[in-house]
Amino acid sequence: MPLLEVENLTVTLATNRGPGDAVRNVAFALDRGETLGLVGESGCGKSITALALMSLLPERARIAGSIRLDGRELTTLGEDQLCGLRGDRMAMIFQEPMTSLNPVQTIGRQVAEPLILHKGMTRAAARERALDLLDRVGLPNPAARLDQFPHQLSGGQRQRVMIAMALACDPDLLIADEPTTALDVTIQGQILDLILDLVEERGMALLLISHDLGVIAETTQRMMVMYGGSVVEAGPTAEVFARMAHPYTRGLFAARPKLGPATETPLATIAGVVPELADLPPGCPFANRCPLMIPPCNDGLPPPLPMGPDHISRCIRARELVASA
Amino acid sequence: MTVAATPSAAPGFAARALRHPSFVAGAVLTGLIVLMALVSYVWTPHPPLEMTVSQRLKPPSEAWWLGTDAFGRDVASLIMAGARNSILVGVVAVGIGMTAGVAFGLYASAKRGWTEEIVMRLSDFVFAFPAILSAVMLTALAGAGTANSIIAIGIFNVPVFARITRAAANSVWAREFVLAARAAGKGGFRITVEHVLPNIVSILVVQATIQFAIAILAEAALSYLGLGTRPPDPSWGRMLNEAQAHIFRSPTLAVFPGIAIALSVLGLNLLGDGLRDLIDPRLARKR
Amino acid sequence: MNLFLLKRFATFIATLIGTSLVVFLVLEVLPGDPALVMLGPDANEDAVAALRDKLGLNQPAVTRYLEWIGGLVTGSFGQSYSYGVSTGELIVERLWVTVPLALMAMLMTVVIALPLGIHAASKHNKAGDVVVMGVSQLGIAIPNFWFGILLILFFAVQLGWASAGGFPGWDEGVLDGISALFLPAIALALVQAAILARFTRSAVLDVLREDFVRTARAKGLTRRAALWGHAVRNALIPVVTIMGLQFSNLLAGTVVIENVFQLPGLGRLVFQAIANRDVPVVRDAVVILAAKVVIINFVVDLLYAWIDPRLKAHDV
Amino acid sequence: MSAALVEAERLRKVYALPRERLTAPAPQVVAVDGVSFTLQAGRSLAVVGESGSGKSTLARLVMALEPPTAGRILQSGRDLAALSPGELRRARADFQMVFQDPYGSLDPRRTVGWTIAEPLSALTDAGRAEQRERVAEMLAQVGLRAADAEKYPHEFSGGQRQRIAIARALITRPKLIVADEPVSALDVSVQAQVLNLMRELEARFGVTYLLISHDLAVVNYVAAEIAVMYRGRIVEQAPTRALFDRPAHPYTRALLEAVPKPEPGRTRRRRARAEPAGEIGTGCSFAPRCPFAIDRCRVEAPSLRKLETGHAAACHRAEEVIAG
Repeated sequence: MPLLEVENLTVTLATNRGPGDAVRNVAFALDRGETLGLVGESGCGKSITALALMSLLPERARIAGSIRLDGRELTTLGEDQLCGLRGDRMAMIFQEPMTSLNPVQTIGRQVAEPLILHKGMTRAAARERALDLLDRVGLPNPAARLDQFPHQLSGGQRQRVMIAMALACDPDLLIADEPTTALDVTIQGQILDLILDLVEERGMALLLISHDLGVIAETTQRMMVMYGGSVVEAGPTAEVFARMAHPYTRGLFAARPKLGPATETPLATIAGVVPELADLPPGCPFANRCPLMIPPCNDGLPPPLPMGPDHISRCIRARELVASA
Repeated sequence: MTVAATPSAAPGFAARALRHPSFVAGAVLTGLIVLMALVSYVWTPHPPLEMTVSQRLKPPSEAWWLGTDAFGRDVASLIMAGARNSILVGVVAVGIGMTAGVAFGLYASAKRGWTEEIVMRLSDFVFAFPAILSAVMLTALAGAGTANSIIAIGIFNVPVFARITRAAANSVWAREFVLAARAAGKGGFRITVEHVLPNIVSILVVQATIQFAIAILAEAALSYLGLGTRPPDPSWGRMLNEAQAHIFRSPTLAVFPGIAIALSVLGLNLLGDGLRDLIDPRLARKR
Repeated sequence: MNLFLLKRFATFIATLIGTSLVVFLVLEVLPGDPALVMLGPDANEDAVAALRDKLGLNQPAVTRYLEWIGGLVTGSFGQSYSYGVSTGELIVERLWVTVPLALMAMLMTVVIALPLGIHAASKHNKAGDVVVMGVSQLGIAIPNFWFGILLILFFAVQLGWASAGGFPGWDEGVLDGISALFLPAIALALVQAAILARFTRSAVLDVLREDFVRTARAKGLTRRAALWGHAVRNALIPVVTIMGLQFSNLLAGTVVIENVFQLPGLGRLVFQAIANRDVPVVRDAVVILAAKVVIINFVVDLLYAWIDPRLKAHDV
Repeated sequence: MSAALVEAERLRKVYALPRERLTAPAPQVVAVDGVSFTLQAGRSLAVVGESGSGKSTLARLVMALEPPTAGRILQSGRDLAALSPGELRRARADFQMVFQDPYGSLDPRRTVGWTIAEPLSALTDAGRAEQRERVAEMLAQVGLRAADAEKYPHEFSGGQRQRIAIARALITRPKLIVADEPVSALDVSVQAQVLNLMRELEARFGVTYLLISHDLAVVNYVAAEIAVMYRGRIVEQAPTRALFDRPAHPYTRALLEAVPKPEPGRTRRRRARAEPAGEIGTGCSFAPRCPFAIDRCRVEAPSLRKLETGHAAACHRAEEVIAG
């Protein structure tokens, strides 16, 4: 039995233009020691998926489908039991280390908090352990940092603190939502390395969310591409990059300028703009921007087509696409 | 190809306004008070200043809707006429405070540095001084009367508007479109008029309704102390003062003017809150 | 002592000096000759001139200002024209009414408003929130002096439980004193509590939307624990500022409320002294009232630095 | 030979921070520290660096939005600081700016037409009709419709707003456009549209860019020449190809290596590094993080020196770095 099993997850949000499905029929499984990447542009539903897994959705959101952690159904679990799981069995790292830390509490206290809460440690013992954790995440001079406040740290250092906090109770599942987007590129590498080392060391499962195909390519074993609330393509990372089987994945890949020798040809673009949640078409969410669109695309959300071992695409023309390339 | 992210401003505003409960309640209440003041110029149940000596301290009846005061004047008529006084004081005092305060605030925000420091320390100073106390001193100095209480309340309003204007203007000055205007070659004055002011007007309107309510309360307090509107001009605050002397004989006298004050203030506050919601600041900085 | 507080302390001293100057100048141009007021309109000119000389009124304004300030600092106050006693004595006696009144009102305000505001925020848009918001909206609209009159009407006139005003003095027993100040304190506290409750609610709501509250929830804290453990202290930073302003408002409000309840407090003293053209009393009392206000603002800054570590960082 | 479009000579910009101690002078931040460069017309220059490297300050200095603490900027041979306010205002028609945040850089209370016409109305005495005509023309150039002039910014998506901002910068037909992170707030698919547009306009109007970015790939696509900034200084400057092929500064190398590349089967070389905590003394500010650092680097700050034609680096061991 996999550690995390998500089936038919649908999240409906109230937007100012009526209800919209931010997440639509998402299904995946994730095991201990595995790294899964979730890639997509802003508004595609990747962060909402993460919050749904943590049961931290905004109050008005409605959720359907099933999320099982170690066989335990989370969507029907009471708030008290969820609180027992959050921070203990599953933990999360957020994008903005600046605003995600409490400005008026010391670093030590914030890192020790989950230990006191879930492990029943005394303040002194938790502080001891927090020191170890800060040392492990490579924070320079950790003993002095315990009594400092977030504003006294740099962005990269704050993100290390966030990681220490998330790892305090040795969770089974770590969700990292754009953990390096707010950081400089040279710091980004260090933080990703740190996360990967820790995942390996502790045998956690990692769900890494990013808008950057490069980050996903270099850090994950499997990946999912999200667009308009649906997973449009999923599979082993190497396999997906080798045979991109969805026009959106291809568009995303082609639109990004490359580091190699500059070309005179313009970048490939995806026409149009991302539709708003409330305006998503009934069929394939990408249909109105897709160069391969044919009338049946609008008939309903395309089913996942198997493209290779463990590789699926929700495009009815996926086979043609792969064959033509 | 254009995606309409939100419905365009003008028609959407009216529709949303009509559905906003506190805006509607506030607008209706305020409207009624203003209407009452306007009607009092042409009609009141009795002439407001007419004293019917035989009818002193009567309880509410068909002839005297809200009863009569110690001089035998009709309370209902006095309350109607008193609305004029409250509105006058509110409008002029807030007008003075807003004009001067907004000018100071915009100037401080555009100049920054020492100018800003001086303007703000001065406003801190006026602010630190208890408002009612300065009003009491000013009216004592220049004598009781409507004009002087307006000036006293108006002066208290200056730092309020100066502060809020400066804070709002500073946040506009920090936006990139101001930098863009500077890059386009515009100077401080044009940027203030063309970019800063339009972007803070809504905040100022909301604050003005709230200050209006505070001005009505302040005028009532001054008149209650005998420092505001002088007799015989009807004033809600002074009616309460006079009522207190006869509280054992005619308790209802102390009730109605207070209700009039409370309803006007309530109406304006609801209106202000409603406006604030409707002009949702989150829309402006939506990302 | 850090730089932030040092700066604040400088502002504090400057405000005090400024206030004393303004008070002095305002009273300088106040019409009416104090000597004439004291001796009555029928006094002969020689007597008036002699009194003016005795009161030091013939000296230049700068000298009189400096003498006045010097006296305040060294504790030698002037003589009241109308009461014939030292203004210091008079003011201290009156402070024993005003300060307990303001403190009681502030205590009530905080005790009522903070829990209500936090409760409303935690029940955002639910019944509890709507009730608190509705009641507080009404509370803000009611003038405090009218509320005082209504309290008298109800408790003194209808029920006969309390007197319609007046103050027995602390010599009659602390309980009697407190009970005489109880209704006035409620009248003062109502509006301020309504304002503070609303402000607290929106401050807490703002903080609840912050990322670090989500972090706390992701750690496994319950909604309640995240509210009390992480949101409230952050929300207190703006709330404390407002509380400082409110205490100033309360002190100022005593001028009106002491008149409603016929309390022999500082506010009423100032009010009567203005009417009597009793210049030494007015200026000393006003400066002391204003000093209290600026002292409170200074205390708020101290609290601020204590709550917000970002201000503590810079030591001198 | 005509003067270069922009010549920056030993630019320095120092900001004073709030005082922390009464007894000590106010602390300072040196945002830009002795930067010199030349920008020739037709050869767009990119300035690359991480947050806090001083690249945005440099953009504002070039735009004369802030005066430099020391040094000077010549535009087409004119010293901007020496111009009178009126002359500077007229000169601004030649250099315009595009900002990072397409939500923040457009006034929400002004129509798109008004916003695009702003430089015209501020700098020229073009009449209403002429302004309207030019606005319509600009809208067409950036791929929007003339009717869009009547709309407000909130009716557009992020990419469209950035097109509007570009139209505003282009309307005075400037020779230079300073673009400060023009695509970093946009999604990848929209980034490509804006970058293509920028390249098209370069060819069509002969405009030259000074592009500020943290993203090497973006820079690679637009600029002919790249300057790498680190802690307020230019540490390397070279034609784009040379910089990517033969990076001569260890920091440039670190940047290039750190960019995650979307290639199948690539996995990270994992090096668990701790956050550098070293203090910078008199030496090279990159020394504490530098794998090439030798004792000399810690005491003597290297100056920018020429390595080959058009290629300069501020590193004592540049030759060894190029060699690999």
